[in-house]
Amino acid sequence: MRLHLTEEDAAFRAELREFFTTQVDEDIRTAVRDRAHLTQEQIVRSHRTLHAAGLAVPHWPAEWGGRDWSSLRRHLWHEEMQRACVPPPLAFNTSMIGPVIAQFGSQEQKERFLPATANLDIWWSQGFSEPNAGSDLASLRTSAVLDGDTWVVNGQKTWTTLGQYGDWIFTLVRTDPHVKKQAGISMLLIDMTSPGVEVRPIELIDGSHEVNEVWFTDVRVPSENLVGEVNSGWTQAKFLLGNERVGVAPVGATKRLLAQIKEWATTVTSPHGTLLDDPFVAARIAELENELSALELTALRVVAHSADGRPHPASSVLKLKGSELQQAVSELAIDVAGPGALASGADDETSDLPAWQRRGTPAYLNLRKASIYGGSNEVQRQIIAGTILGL
Amino acid sequence: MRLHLTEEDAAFRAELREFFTTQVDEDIRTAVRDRAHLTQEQIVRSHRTLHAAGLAVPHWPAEWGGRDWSSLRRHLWHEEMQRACVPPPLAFNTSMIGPVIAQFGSQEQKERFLPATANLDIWWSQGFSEPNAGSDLASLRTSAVLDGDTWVVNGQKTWTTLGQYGDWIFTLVRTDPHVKKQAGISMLLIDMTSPGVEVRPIELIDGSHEVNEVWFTDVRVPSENLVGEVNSGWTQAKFLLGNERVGVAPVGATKRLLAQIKEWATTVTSPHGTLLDDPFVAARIAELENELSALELTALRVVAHSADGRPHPASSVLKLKGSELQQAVSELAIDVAGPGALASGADDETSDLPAWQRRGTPAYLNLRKASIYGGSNEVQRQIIAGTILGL
Amino acid sequence: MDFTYDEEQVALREAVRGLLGRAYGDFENRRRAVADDPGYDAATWGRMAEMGLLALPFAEDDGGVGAGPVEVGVVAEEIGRVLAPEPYLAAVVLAGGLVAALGTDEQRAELVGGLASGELVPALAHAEPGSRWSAEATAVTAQQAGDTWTLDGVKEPVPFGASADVLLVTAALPGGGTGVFVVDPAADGVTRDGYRTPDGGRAARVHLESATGTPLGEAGVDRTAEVAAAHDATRVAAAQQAVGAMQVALETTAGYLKSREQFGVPLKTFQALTFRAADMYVALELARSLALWATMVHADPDATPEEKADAARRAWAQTSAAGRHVGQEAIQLHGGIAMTAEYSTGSYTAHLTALDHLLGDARHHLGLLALDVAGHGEVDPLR
Amino acid sequence: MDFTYDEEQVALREAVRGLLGRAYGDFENRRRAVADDPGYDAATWGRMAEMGLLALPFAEDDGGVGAGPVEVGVVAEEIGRVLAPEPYLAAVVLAGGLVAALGTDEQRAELVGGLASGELVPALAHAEPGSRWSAEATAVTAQQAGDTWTLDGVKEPVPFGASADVLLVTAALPGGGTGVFVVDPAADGVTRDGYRTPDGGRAARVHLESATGTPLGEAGVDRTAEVAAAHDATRVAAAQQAVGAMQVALETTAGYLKSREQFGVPLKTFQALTFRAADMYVALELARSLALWATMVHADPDATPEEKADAARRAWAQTSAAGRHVGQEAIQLHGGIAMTAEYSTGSYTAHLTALDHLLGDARHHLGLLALDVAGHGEVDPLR
Repeated sequence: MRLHLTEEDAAFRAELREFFTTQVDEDIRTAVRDRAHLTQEQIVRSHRTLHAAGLAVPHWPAEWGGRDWSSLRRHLWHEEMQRACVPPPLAFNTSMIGPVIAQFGSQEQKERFLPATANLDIWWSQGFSEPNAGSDLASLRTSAVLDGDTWVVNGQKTWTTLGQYGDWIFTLVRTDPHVKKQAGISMLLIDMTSPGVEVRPIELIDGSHEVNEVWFTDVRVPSENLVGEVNSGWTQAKFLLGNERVGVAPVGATKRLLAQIKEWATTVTSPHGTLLDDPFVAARIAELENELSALELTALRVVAHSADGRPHPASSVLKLKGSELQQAVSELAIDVAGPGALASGADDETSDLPAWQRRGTPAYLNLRKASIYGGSNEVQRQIIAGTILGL
Repeated sequence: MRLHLTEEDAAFRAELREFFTTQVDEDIRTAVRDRAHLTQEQIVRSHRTLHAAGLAVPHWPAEWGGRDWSSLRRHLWHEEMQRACVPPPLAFNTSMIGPVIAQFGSQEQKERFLPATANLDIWWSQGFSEPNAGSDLASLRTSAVLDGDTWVVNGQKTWTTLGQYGDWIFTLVRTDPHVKKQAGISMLLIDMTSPGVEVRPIELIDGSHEVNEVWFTDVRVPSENLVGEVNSGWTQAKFLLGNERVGVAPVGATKRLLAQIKEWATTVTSPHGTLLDDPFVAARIAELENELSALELTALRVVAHSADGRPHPASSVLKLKGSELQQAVSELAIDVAGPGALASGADDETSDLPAWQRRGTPAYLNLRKASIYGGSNEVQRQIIAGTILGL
Repeated sequence: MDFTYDEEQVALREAVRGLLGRAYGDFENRRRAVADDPGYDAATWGRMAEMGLLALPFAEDDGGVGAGPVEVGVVAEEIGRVLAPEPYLAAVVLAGGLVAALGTDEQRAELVGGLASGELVPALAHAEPGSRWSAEATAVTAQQAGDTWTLDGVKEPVPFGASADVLLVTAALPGGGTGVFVVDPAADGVTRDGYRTPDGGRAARVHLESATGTPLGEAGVDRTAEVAAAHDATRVAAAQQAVGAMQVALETTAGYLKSREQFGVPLKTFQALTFRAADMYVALELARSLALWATMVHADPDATPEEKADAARRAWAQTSAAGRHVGQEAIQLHGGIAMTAEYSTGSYTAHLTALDHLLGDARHHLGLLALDVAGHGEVDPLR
Repeated sequence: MDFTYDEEQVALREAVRGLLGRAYGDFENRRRAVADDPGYDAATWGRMAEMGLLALPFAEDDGGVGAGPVEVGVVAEEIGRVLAPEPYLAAVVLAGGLVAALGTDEQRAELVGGLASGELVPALAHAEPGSRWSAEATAVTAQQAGDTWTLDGVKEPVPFGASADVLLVTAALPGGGTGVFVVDPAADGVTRDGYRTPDGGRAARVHLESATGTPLGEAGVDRTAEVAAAHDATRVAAAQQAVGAMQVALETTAGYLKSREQFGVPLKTFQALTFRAADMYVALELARSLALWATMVHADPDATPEEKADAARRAWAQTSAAGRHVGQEAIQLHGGIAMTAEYSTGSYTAHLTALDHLLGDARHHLGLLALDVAGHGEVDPLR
């Protein structure tokens, strides 16, 4: 039992804090702090700043840019990034396909893709979900049929986040329709400029365009773009989905938002003084702060027990509680915003209301997704009940 | 749409209020107000006071003492009783077996039992639940085998509330083990002084003795004590269990307790003045008051739509929310009691703490049952999802 | 006490349901209507006028039909069921209610008459940046010079403020208190910037710089109480609107659980989901009871302003909390599909949230109710 | 930062688990132990003394073994797992902690030494009718005449106050502040009335009428801070005790869902139940994290009293709320069986509730935390 970081870890944290708060461009950090949408250019610029300093893919194999950090250091890295309003490196590249290629890819695939993936020269999109599958990923229908040396792909993917910026997409496709559903799946890398690939935007309830449908019509993909063995895709998918140990709960960003809400609350008058003096608002903040501390400490406990590379089953606790608290804090933000939360369509030119009030409701609505995607909270409860409690 | 009671209903209510607050003995009403346990004698005395005034079995057929009131009047009767701290007439007699005998019993059974039941000359107990059945009532195993003119009963019932005071017990017994489980059940009335009937106390977590096991060993019951046809018991059971429309949610008693808590809170000092000035306590009270109003009005809506004698499916809403609020208010009571809630084992002789503080925790623990018995809240959700939402 | 509608009210409900069902029964129509300014369908508004819906709460002498809160509630619930984007609450209940309460004979004839006929849509410009559901105006001030009143300051957000034909502007009076002024939006010194609200509605910033205003009713009188009363009436109608929206959000969710398959079985096989749908039903029915009760209190000629304010607060606090619960669960029980603008459910959630921002959320109103718990014993809704 | 126990701590845990498992692994033994006064098993208390558990937190010079909050937490968690009724929190952590903090050399030698050896059980008489988890004494007053101090007033509820061999009594000092006095329960003017607490524990009213008390440590000094600190240390140990109790309540519930059949299938077939068990697990693990963290803060030699108080409050607020949740759900998921005294689960719920009354419930502590939210930005538990 030890409360304090070691001197080395404390120094590591201080160094990261210094870097994130001084070396990442201010316009980017301001946009994150103000809950604005980042442009594609900002995401790329931020990512490359991190990568140039060796901070984009620390968890990759050292050969491809990894840093061989302890789980604790990766946790500190992730938390300090959020605390400093630095957008994390693009997860599709660094947390999803990169580690899969490093683990399962051929030497040619590694050399071709990993450096470009690490530096965001290739923007990867994810092609897993399908319209009628929901949480039942294995029931996917997009098919790939071998024609000589080429896979011919037909089908539809959905919920492809930021697919409008994608250069390549990693997909799960059915390569054998005659076996048990998990057994006939492969992972295929597809150049999104290929003929027959079409990206259609999905408008979300907050008016944003962040997810897409991706349609494949007779898309021809060279067989060298298949990752690992044919029909082994379920293994890679499980590896990819289970790979998230660090950062599964956005504790740092939620803590930061809660601290910002306190500042905002001091600018709103209430019968008690400012809104931060309102006992109900203060009590709700106190409760959320405590829950977030408990979550952060739980993340540290989980991190400490996942050194063997397998996700701790308690990761489900982090995802479940993390999304609940993220949503609760976003809800508090609109309650503090009050009538100003109606002005979601206004901008600095058309409104006298502060940006944080105007942006509250779209963010609140958008974050309803947090308990749905990446394994819904129902799936997480199923995992906890089944894996941990044996029910 | 009409907000007000009619003049007649308002007068009816005023009359009841007058009666309950002046004609029911003060020692009984004080015991209810102070959350003390009532003695058997007090329960009987109160019941007979009501019956003498025609207020114990108003919902029975007029021939047997009923009053032919509207559903609204029965609602008002029930609420005013609770408001005045008058214990309702013994439910086993008036709400359970009485209406069943009146509906299904032979003329002989009616004449023999109904007047004595209405006046609590017979104290009835309920023998439905069995140790391994839980909410699955139909899987009961207590058997009755016909031997000439006599049923021979063997088996065990449990959760028999106040069975220690019982003169007779109405039971569900299996009279045909060879048919589908609901089809082989009969309702049998058993004199508890019969040889082979044994009542064993069950201690509850609050230390109280209010429920019992009842064991039957070769108990001989005259066949004339069977209600209705042989193997028709499930019909009578459904009638009995569905019979509760009025009073399914103890709104009046919960409202009264909440009002008492406010008074108690003013006797406790807090940094804000009294505990009622504490904004968290006040907010919780405001929320509970509002929920209770919503529940009370919902009960009135349900009452108005159950004139055909069948329970409105929304009765499940009343049971579900009613028990939740009953429990929430009992929890508030211990929070207001504070350290004094530790003194559950003390009495006026051994403690300087007020009785309401000492009695809070046993009541809180005891009321955990409210969401379990009489159809658990899980059963109620099942009914709502199935019957109302079609799920 | 009686919660049932009479025959005329049932007929009204059927007529409104027919009209709005034709307009917005297909959710795509609603999406189209809110896509372009003014954020609603003028033709539907016209048909609502023809049916007399816009005239419902007003006196016959003013061009109204002399109905009351019950009938308004019937309309509001139907609006909620299809999320009809027309500014019924904002124009008829809130702005119209204030004109009816305060206007001179001439003003009532012009404004109520115009509103009832569908020719003139008024908006109440009351909220100010920094204000929080208060009935008072402070940042916008009124100055008097002879018979002329001029207004200065910023009103925001003003529901449907950019497209309104006439603005009612509240302002701090020189002698204290809050006055209400009729302002021509085309007048000098009035600048309007409109934008979308999170639910596809519209609001605006109204900038006033020495803008001329005509007092609504007698000049120079503090109208805080009437502004508060108009908001309370709006809360009651909004409660019924929210009940209509929750009802459909729940029906849609239950329908989805029945029809949608996952892991080879319908979603309704998963008890954890159906139980949560049952809890949504409980929340809805409790809110409905308080909403109907508050409507009856407001329809009661003997009810005092305090009783009406209390009823509005209670009904809205309950409905607002239920709206959060039902809105959030409706999305969660659907999953991703409900996050899309094309599917209706998310818009119900957005609308239920937006109503909170217009009228004050549950926590705000419970906080106010909490200040008063010592002032009574039991709460007795039965009169 | 490291949440793992070292080898010695693991060995301690195994030893304690062995001892308490033998004593109370069969729940009937626990029922028997709490049935009669003093409400616990003197033989088990003796074995705990022999194992050195009662000496853990005290300095070796005082007869202790010089361990700290981590080791105390290990013991507390094991006590919680079997609901061992021995007065470890009350006597060792609370009363013992106060003696260690304030006592003179002689007092520490006598009282800590006696406590550690199991020969002498102290109790802290601090709560007063009307007080609410305050660190100050007001109703009981101390008067000085020469070297003699006399105490007057009523202390209640005093945990294990009727059977304690020595009482530590807090009292308002003539010059202001709260003093702590050692009182012989057999002395003139001391009357004790013992009774059961809701979880089978014991408490008492202690009536003092010109009872003689010896100042603990230097006479006449305000000890409010030390009384508060002793309660904070107790909250941290209680948090781990509650974690142990919740762990077993959850395990028992999960076991019941697995084994119990209804409608022909195991209860675990009902997803609505298993999901609620999952939520219990989440509540437990979050509480565990804050409890362990607070233990580390209390074990940190550099931590300030303010930091320790804050950590205790945070850990206990979380654990208390989790205890309500887990305790209530444990009963509900079982059904009727858990309402009976014979079955263990209800007693876990009762104990978790009783701890609230001893140390202040979640709402109380969140209210205090709320007063301070403006004083910091983010809460950063990582040091």
